[in-house]
Amino acid sequence: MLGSIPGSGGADMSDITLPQPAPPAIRRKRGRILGNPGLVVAALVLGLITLMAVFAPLVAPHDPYVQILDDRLIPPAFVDAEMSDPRYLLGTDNLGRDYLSRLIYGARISLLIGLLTVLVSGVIGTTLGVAAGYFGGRVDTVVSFLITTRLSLPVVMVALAVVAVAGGSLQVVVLVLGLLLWDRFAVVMRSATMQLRNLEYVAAARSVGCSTPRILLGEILPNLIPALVVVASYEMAQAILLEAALSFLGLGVQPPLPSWGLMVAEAKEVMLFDPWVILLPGLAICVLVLAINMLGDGIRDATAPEGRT
Amino acid sequence: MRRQLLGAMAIAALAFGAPPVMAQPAQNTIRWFSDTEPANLSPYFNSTREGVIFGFHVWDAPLYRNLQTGEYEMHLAESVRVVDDTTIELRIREGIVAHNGDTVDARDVVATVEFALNPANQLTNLGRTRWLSGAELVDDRTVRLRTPSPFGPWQEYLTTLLIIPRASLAGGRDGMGRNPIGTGPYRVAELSPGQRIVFERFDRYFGGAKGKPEVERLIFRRVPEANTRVAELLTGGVDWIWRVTPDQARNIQRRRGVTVASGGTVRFHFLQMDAAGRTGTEDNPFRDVRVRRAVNHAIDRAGIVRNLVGEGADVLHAPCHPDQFGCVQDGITRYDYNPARARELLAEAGYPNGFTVNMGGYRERPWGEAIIGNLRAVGITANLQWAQYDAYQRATREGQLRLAYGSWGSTSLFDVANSTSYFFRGSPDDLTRDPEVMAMLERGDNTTDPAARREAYTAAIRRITEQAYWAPLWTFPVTYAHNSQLHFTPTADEIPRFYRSRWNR
Amino acid sequence: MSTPVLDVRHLAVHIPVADGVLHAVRDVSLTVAPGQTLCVVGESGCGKSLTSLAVMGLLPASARRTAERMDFAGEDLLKMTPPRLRELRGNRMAMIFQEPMTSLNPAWSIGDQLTEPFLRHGKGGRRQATDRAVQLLERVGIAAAGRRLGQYPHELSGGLRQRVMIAMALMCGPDLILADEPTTALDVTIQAEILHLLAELQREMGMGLLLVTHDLGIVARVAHRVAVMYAGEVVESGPTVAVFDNPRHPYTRGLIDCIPIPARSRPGVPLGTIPGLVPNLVGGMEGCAFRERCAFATGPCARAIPIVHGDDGHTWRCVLLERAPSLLEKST
Amino acid sequence: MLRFTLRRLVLAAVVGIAVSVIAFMLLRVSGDLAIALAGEDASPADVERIRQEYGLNRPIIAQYGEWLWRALRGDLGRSLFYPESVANLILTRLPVTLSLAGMGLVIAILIALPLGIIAALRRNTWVDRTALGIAVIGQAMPNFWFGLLMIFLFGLALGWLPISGSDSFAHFIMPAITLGWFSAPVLMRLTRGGMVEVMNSDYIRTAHAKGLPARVVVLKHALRNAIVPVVALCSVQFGNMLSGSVVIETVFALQGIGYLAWEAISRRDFPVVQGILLLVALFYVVLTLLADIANAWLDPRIRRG
Repeated sequence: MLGSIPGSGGADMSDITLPQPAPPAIRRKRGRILGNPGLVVAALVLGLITLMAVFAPLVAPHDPYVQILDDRLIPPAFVDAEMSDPRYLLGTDNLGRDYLSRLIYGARISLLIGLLTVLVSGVIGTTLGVAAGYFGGRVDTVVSFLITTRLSLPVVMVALAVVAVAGGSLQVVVLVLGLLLWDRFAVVMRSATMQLRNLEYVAAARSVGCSTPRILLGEILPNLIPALVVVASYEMAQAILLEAALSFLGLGVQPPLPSWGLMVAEAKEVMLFDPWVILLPGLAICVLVLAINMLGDGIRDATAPEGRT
Repeated sequence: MRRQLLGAMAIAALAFGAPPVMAQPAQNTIRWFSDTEPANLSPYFNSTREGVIFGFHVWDAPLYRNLQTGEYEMHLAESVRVVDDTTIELRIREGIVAHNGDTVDARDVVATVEFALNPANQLTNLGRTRWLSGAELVDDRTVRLRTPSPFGPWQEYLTTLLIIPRASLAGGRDGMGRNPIGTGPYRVAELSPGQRIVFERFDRYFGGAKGKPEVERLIFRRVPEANTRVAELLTGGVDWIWRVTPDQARNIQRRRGVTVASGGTVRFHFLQMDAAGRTGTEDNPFRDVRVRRAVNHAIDRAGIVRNLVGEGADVLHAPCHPDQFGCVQDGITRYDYNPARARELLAEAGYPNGFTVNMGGYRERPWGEAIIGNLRAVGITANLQWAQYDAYQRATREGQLRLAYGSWGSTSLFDVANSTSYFFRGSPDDLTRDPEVMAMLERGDNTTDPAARREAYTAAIRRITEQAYWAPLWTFPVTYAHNSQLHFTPTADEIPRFYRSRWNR
Repeated sequence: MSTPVLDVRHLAVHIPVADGVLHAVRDVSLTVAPGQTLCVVGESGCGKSLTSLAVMGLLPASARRTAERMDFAGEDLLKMTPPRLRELRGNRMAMIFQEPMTSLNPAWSIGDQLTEPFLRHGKGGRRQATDRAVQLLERVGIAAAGRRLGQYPHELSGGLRQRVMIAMALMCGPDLILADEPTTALDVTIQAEILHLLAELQREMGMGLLLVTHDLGIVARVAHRVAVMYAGEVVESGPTVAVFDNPRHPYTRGLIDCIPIPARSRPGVPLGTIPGLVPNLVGGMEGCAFRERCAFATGPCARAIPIVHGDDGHTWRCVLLERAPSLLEKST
Repeated sequence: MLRFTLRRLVLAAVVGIAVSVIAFMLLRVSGDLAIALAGEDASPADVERIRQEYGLNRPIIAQYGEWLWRALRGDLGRSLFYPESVANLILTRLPVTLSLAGMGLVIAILIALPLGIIAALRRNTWVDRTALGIAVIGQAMPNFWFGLLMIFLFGLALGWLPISGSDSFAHFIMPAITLGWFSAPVLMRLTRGGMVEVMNSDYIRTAHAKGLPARVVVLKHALRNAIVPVVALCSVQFGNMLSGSVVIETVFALQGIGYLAWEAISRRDFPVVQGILLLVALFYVVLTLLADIANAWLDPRIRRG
């Protein structure tokens, strides 16, 4: 905005100066974050789920593993008041385990899978992407070949093959998903790095004699964080959905570990006549994935509106 | 009656809104769905349960087991004569015609056996002919079957030796797969894999022990998703389904026009413990009989059967199916559900606070989880290692699994030789390898005198249960659900006989 | 005098922005007579482009437009229904924009974009539309016009594209053309050609032309009347000759001093400059906005300034009684 | 253009080889094909005999070599379970998956395009947010869960739609919605972003200045430019739908490539798995090539460049 007008010669200026409000840039950015309701709601929901997951032992009314076969498939109050049991707020699953506790502990697994997968795929994807973007040339062709090969391997089919091989366990699922969901990281990081590399201040840093690692870590990486976070949120959502699909096909995390995906798969058996059993974990996944996606959208809009991925 | 919000809506809608399920299709047809479909229809190139059913409907075997009496009746064969310990002579019935019109006689029996024994044909289902070493033609209507050694259950195996017409055999694996030809009550009219398989009644069928079928057409379709099958039944999209879960059965029962029935099978579930120490001998708890007995006491078999396995299942006490010849039930050691006793035994054996072990499994996962829950209650933490059947089987056979939650259908053979002997005579599947038991079972398998066989098997089974080498769990029922107007009687060998069914007029 | 093609009285445009409301156009009154060229001139940011957009009704969604009167050939633009306004646009009144490089749709051919208004306003069939387009392209000086129809915007230079824009504006033979700095984006050599072309076409077709520009040289050569805008207001307007010979508003006088007029300015003598910047128009504004940069500013300038009417429609908005002396004469 | 396509084909070939090696190793390292062939209740002796007869005990490299040698000559080998060649098997199943993916894409477009345009025109209003919400929900739902619910609702409770199988057009409606809605958000966001950008451009103002009705301005002028990246993405999405149909085909009992792949993987029918993975890789390369061509054709600047 315009600065105030300097006093010019001639008549006295005391009563003629014009109002000059100029808000600092920071306040404007926070406005954009708070102004975006989606982001706020998403952050709240995600925070709530994370808290629930972390403090599961305190929050959960029962031990999620204890099964009382005679208390099978007791409906929650809001479905069928008569048959419901006050001890089980959200009823019990087909092995008589408290459904609310399993949902709470399930949050842990789903979040864990989401985060760990994103960690693995993030590291792989970013290193490849930045390397390709920064060095270009042969490195770039090799990485592009890797990306194309990865993209031509259908995610679900490969996940099925590997998990069918190694048997479903948390580590295997995370490793498989991690190795399958790095492509978007690589693509986004590569193009972002390329843009940054041509900017003057990177060239300046190189001319001053900074070592390549210092440039990568000091100059390039910090500027990639916004795009990285946005991609991370999408891939986390993707990982959670994929784990659910693997569990549905019987290859996800192993029982009795309560993961939401597994709970949907287990609820499939009784779906026709006790639909609430399949609704609850499905909705939980929906809410979590929605929150993560909206968080990603919000961060992208707040930090780099033009950097749409 | 339970009135869930959404469930209620569904049932209400079905009762009034949805199309009437019970209209019996105009033409005399039975539509039946199952979750798997044999890739190759030929009985020698698939080993799925559905393949066995097709086998009974499209082909015939020399003998036929009468389900009510358990006697072996003449079917393709007119008469059977035991020439000596290793030779059986069959006289084939007159006037047998194949679906393509060729006449079928002893020459086809020899051709079938020789085709099966020839490695070049790459059979995948060897169970039907494994017990034979050759076949000789005496004349057009007589054939002599050779066995490598005296074989006790030869009559039982003769009911599975399906005879393929010579012309069809010439087509080899793919020929037989694409254009299956047999002699049975139904011929394959349409075969579009993945879409549907249509069987039509074969009017020139000789009948024999199976009798003449009444229903004109059978339409089979694979629908992998259980709920989809039940949904199709309730909306009139199908006439007969099976493997309905107990929960679904309880709910379907209340629907008008649908009959739910449960039938037995020769399948049973069990926990195998590595008593032989194949997964290592030190710190292997299962080498101690007290630990094995503790496991038997820990599992609430009656509770799991009542709540999960469902109607038609019984608690199992011996390592064989009670209907099988030689599966003695008296004088064996039984273990009641007694977690306190289990903890005592574990403490005695030196595991006061239990131990951790990996448990392999490949089917009926909820029941596996229930077992894990029971074991956890007495301190044994079992981590379930779920896998495809072949990965599970390889792990047990290579001695990697210390605790295995297995299932065995003994290929629907009603003889202990194909269950107890299979698991306790030192084969790669034997996690016990008790020499005493192995000797007794061998004696039982290799005599043709039923009394001697029964005596040997009784001794073996008593020792196995006393040493608690296994934790026998329950028999495996199968629950059918079909249109009430369809007259269908469940069988005890997990093989529905559609050629015995008919629509009530 | 026949009814003016365009008659605007006290037009104002407010645009809400992050820090308040921007009063981009505060009080603009101007008229365009048929067959006449009115030039609106002023520094960038004085609201001249917004004025032309306001007339066409093409203001950004967030902008608010108020005016005492805004008539097009007697018809009130303010109360006009959107369908009626759309019938006028491109038909009776057309607009030529500043940026030729981006004003043509890259995805459609020149021919298609030219014939579109002709067909839309039902001036005739596809045959006549194409003929008209070729005829106008030749008229605006584009060689081998027939072949050009099949070409795409990215295949033409800036100058050629502006000529296409002019042809497009003339497709329906409008009564009024609003040209928003049509030559600013072009290099100098082509600027003169385009303007002479506009002037010729305007005389030839007897249209009204409202030419927005910041180049006084152009105004002198082409305009019949001129309106000088500063900080959202018309500070002086009237016949070109009167305003140039007898500027009554110090800002107009300052602008004229900046032009090297062959006869008057002597080599080596620095041209006049106006110190300071255009004021911030966010929030209210009292009195003469130019007072902080005006060498002759006095107390009354801070209060509302009446419009003074001289002869032959020459008006200005300043308290100075007589003709404002030229700073050049004063300083030497 | 030719050199560009040639380079892509070479890349495709190399990718195909890489994919087949990965798949081959994956499956052989996994369970035991001989046991899978022998099936449940088969004795170890039977399994060994099958291993012999099918030559499964030969070193992996030899088996891969044999497969590759025949594949290069166009013979993808025979399924170990089905009495058919892999090529024939895939060809009979392809139409189901193609129509499923095709209808899925149509539905994705029917959801994404209108929502994207409306969201762009009414930017940052409640309309924009709800449109984004509707699309994003599609991506948040586990597709099998949504499929089962649809069977429950439309198939069972209301009985409007057939529940399983792939005989008629109606059979594809629910599966296509499940598949399509999942890809809608990506398409919608791209359309919205594109439209927002285009609506602010000068040539749209020119279009308005020509007095064109809003419909023409939005659909002819604006969408025509914003659609270019969307078309490219559509072809990639079509590829995803092909490989993503495994779960959908299982739930709706559609006999397509997806279910064939799942079945082949679970019983180690490696020639079929190889065949399918090659097919998907081929599709991916072809579809990305199509995307580039579509891009060029749709955007005159590239076409005439």
